[in-house]
Amino acid sequence: MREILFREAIVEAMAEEMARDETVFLLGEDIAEFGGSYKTTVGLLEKFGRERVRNTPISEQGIVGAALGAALMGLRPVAELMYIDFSAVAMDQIVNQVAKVRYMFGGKAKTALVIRTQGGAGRSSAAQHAQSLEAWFVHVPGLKVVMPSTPRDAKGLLKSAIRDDDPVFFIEHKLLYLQKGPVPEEDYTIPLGVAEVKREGRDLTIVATSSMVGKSLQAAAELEKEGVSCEVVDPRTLFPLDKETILASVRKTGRLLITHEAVQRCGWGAEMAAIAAREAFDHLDAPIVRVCAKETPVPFAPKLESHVIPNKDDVIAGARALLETA
Amino acid sequence: MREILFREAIVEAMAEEMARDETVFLLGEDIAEFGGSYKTTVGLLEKFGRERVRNTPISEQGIVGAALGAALMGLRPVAELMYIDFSAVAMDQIVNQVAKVRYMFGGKAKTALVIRTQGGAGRSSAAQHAQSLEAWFVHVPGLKVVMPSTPRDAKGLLKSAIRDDDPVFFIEHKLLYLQKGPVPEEDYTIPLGVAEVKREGRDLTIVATSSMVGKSLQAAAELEKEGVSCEVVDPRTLFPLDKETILASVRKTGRLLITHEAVQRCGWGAEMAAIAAREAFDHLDAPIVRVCAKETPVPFAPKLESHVIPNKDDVIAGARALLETA
Amino acid sequence: MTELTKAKALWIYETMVRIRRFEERSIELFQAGELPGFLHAYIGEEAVAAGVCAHLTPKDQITSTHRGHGHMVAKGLRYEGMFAELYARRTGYCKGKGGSMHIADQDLGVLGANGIVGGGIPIAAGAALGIKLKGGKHVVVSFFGDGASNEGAFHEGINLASVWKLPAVFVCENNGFAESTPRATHQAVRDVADRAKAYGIPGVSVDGMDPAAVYETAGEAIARARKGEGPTLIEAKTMRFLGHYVGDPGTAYGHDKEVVKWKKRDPILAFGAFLEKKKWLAAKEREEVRARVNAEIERGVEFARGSPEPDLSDALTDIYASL
Amino acid sequence: MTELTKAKALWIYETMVRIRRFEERSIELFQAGELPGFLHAYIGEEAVAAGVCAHLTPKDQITSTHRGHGHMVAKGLRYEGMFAELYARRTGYCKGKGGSMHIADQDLGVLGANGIVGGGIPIAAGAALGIKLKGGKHVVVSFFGDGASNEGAFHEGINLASVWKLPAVFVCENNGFAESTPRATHQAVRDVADRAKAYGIPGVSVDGMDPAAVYETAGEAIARARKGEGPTLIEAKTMRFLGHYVGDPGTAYGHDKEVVKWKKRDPILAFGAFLEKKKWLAAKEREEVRARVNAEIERGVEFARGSPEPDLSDALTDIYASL
Ligand SMILES: Cc1ncc(C[n+]2csc(CCOP(=O)(O)OP(=O)(O)O)c2C)c(N)n1
Ligand SMILES: Cc1ncc(C[n+]2csc(CCOP(=O)(O)OP(=O)(O)O)c2C)c(N)n1
Ligand SMILES: [Mg+2]
Ligand SMILES: [Mg+2]
Repeated sequence: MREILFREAIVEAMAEEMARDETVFLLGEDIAEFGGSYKTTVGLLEKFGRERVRNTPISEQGIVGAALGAALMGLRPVAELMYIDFSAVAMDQIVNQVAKVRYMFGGKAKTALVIRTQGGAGRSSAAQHAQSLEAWFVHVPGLKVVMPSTPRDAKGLLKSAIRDDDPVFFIEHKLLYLQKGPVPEEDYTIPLGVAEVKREGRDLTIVATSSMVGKSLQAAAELEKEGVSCEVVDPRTLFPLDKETILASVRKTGRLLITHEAVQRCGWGAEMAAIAAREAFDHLDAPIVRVCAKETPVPFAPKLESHVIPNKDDVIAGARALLETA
Repeated sequence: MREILFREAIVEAMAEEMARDETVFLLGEDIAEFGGSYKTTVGLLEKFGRERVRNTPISEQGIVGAALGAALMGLRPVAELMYIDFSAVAMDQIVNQVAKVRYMFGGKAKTALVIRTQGGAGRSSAAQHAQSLEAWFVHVPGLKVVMPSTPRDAKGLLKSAIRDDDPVFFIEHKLLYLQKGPVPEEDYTIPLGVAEVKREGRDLTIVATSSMVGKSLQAAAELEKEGVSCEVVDPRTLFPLDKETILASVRKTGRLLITHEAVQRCGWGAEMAAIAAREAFDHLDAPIVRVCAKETPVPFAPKLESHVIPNKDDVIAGARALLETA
Repeated sequence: MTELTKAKALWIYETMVRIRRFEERSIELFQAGELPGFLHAYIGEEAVAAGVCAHLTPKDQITSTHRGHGHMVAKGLRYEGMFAELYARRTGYCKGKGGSMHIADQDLGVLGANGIVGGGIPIAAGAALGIKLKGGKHVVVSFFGDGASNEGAFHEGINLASVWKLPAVFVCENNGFAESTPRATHQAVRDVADRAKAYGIPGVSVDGMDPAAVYETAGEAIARARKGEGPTLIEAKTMRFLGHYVGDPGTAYGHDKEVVKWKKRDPILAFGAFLEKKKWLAAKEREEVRARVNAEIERGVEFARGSPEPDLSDALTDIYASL
Repeated sequence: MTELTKAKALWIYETMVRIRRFEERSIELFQAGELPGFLHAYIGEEAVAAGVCAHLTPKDQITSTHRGHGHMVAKGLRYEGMFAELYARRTGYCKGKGGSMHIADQDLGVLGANGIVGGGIPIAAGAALGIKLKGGKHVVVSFFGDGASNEGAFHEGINLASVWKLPAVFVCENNGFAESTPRATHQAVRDVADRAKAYGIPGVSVDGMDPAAVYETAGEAIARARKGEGPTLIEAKTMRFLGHYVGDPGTAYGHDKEVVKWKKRDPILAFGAFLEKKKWLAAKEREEVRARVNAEIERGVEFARGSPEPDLSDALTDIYASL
């Protein structure tokens, strides 16, 4: 299968959906000529024109509100928030408006929209450009939350998100954009709410999101050499969550390590741990381990940044600790 | 001991701290003549004047930003956000500015400020005036998060929060304002980061926050009649969290029920459950139970609202289920 | 110029009465303990909703506020569904899940009241964008208060509408207060309409107690929007005759004094007199309007009272379109 | 009127050179791979920072932006600490935890660069409030871009400063672009200064390539603020000579064409010529300035290079004052 970059997969997904459905359009900062800060809209202005690829003022509340208004009129906007950190500026529109109008209006509201954004650390972008805030959005009924880890997943999930009738908060990781991977040439989608076992294993289950999937696979490969067999499960969508796939793995291995780039406290891993501790209680042979960012704003210094963000070795260390406990 | 209303305790805390320290001042919407939407600043304009009790325009970003700027100049602002739901409007200032400046600036920043707000359901205020969003703020390194459940705690904790050199997000529950309770007349504070066992018991531990503390105590009283002895622990501050007190209780009882008014998924209870499942793994005799709001925006209809918000009976049911599992 | 025909004038008059009576009855019901939650009454400001909405078709859209009943009535929502919503009944516009602050009906072009001050403004811009992208000729009117004009959402929403020349009209109902905060202490600008200058769009102040003036001003702005010439900011100077919410006496912050002079300009009385002078509506006919509206009101209340409460299972529907 | 004395003029000139050289050197170091993260160069806009900060004492405060190095240099921050910060060293102004977008030093009145566009504006209002409440005579200057003036934070922050008559000056560095987005497509207003009308405060446009003009305009605004007469919005029309960030050629969105004519008005060259004509600074003395600055630059770079990296344990300090 041909291999393309993650960011190219994102572009393709939008291009295909825009070609397929003329109600799909894009809005965001610097997505037109510039092709987006991380080149995720390159070429779309040329293909679809200025009406459907709309540069906005720097107005995140405006962007999300406009997406919602247009959705209510029957369009399918895909809004880009340049960094997930800036979602804080638009939080009212995302949480109090987008997520709730369907319910508040008694079901009579069209809210088919996607908010695409980009998060995560690893580029020395410091505390306001490197957060992982997915837990906030999972905590909000009315939103769906997607975090793809491969080009193939990114494309298939984004296409599903655009076709979905609910608001989808779609989080891409800045370090993944330049990762290459196989992506089918033919039209395909990946349904929201379906996890994928990225690697099968027997001894422990690693549930990893976004950038931590790749690091976990590397960790699993190293652990394999020591005779440890890890199963790596990528939920892909944090809500709706495919609990069955994840819990089946946990029941099989009896040990669970959860890893994400967000800080540990009140991160999504807490929810995952709480679910597993409850629903696989009798199958757990050891306490659940979480491998997450240290509890600090993200520092600028690369040395400190890579210290606070979990890496392959942290996953390996976590796995070893998990295997050592009775 | 004399008894006063929760909201009076709040007023007293601010009045005393303002008298004690002239750098303390208040800002927020309708806090002056009006005395605040929930009457938590009544009489303070008269006592301290318009410079120190400042009505603001409806500008939540402005309010929090102004509090931060003033704090940087060495003042101790207490900003009020009328509803926690409106913190979404100010989220950037709270999370990207207030919480992070100390760290981003390498420690050289004065950020002694309090953001007081009011949350929770129970008054048919519908989806945008009834949320419980504490988990968002606990997820943000740099913030401290307080949720008092009694007039005495409210006063003592608010005084500590105002004296604290870090930004404190202080969440009051709208239904608690009219609850009466004993409050010492003499000057006292309650330190942040210290949980309180509100009721001792042997069979199970209920960790409850804010409005759920009272409901849990009622549940415990009823369960007592059935011969079930519940220990009710109120963390009071969600960050810093007094894990020791909570875990000591869990290790003693072997069973843990966590209850809060926020929706379950990615709520603070997830973190609590993950901590307990890890740090008291060998002491847990049954899977942890969470009794939380159903996963929906808060409905307007009183019948539906009281259905989705956990009540005493839900706590009792949860406790029974917890006791029935092996 | 938009001429006020007799038919329109009568529609406006009756609409104002319909709003007033809806509010008066709601307040009674609320005070009798029949309605949960809280209410923000529109009484005194009727000329704005009626004067603006007189130009709108069901396909034109509005966004509204916490003080939204007037807009809803003027936009054609029915008493039955509105009362049912206030009663938290299943037959309400939002099945009892939204309540006073969230009434909405997309079929009639109401994109929702809103509990977040200023929250509807960017949504209105977006709806106008949606209309533009679909090639429609409809417009979006966004109502909001003087207090709301200090929110960032106001700034971002109107700026967006202005750079994209969207078919939107922004109507600031300047009643001089944001809850208890008098306008002079929450903004230093002379007229809210001056804020239009920040977006390079027309800004007009109009007497919000005079429905004919509102009708004319709104007509021009809406015509501009329909022609693709972009948004307008209208400031209607008006006054709520009651406190911020039902139960607020307005005494703590000088509203009680301020309102006295405004009440002398009650839009329903004044416009009634105007219509009488024009010989478009005699005193007797005014009584007929009132009687007709009252009957309708009672039908609405009865409908609501007789409607079922939601089922518990309704609490968990309408969160997602599909899962 | 604020007269530009020789001493001030020379200070402004040298400050502009100091900014320019800092940026040029940083870019070299960045392109050589010595600096992590990313950089937004201030080159071309020096007249604004220098002309404004010429009026400020260390106790006066500023808030700055992602494009903040110029403001820092003008406000008196030292090369050592600035380079050390860009190098992510422990001796940097933020101990290497902040980087280019978060340089701050409260001792010198810098409340921080800011990675959030518009984020500093409400903070500036708050700092001005703090000064006012403490009875000080200092002022706060908030720098931000044309793009930032579309953020809600701009609206809320300035409105607050205006109703409270705070000692603040808001300086919009209008360089005609927000990243790749030309001003005409992100705002329809003619001059950003017109936005002052929304707050009932003075708004002034000034030639941001002319430090003398900036100095004069800023002087009046700052004097007003010090006298307790409230805030002013200044718009300085200027241009960044380079792309949005170091590495952006600016070709995709017409910046490359636009910049050509602006470069002819290079503020350092033009002001140098002006000073020469005034006989305040001969060509030879300009070279001396340059040499002095270069030497200082190299000391700064050497200091940074020789400074230790942070310890891993530093990652977890400075989050809280106490726990
Ligand atoms: C974001 C937000 N902040 C504050 C409030 C609380 N609040 C509700 S109505 C109101 C006053 C609104 O004033 P204005 O916009 O002038 O409308 P009016 O009530 O006068 O019609 C306030 C502060 C809110 N609902 N939303
Ligand atoms: C809230 C927020 N939105 C978007 C960005 C991304 N961003 C950084 S700089 C910039 C352009 C800023 O334009 P302007 O304010 O004119 O300043 P300039 O770069 O021209 O100096 C943008 C969009 C950001 N940092 N913060
Ligand atoms: Mg008002
Ligand atoms: Mg710019």
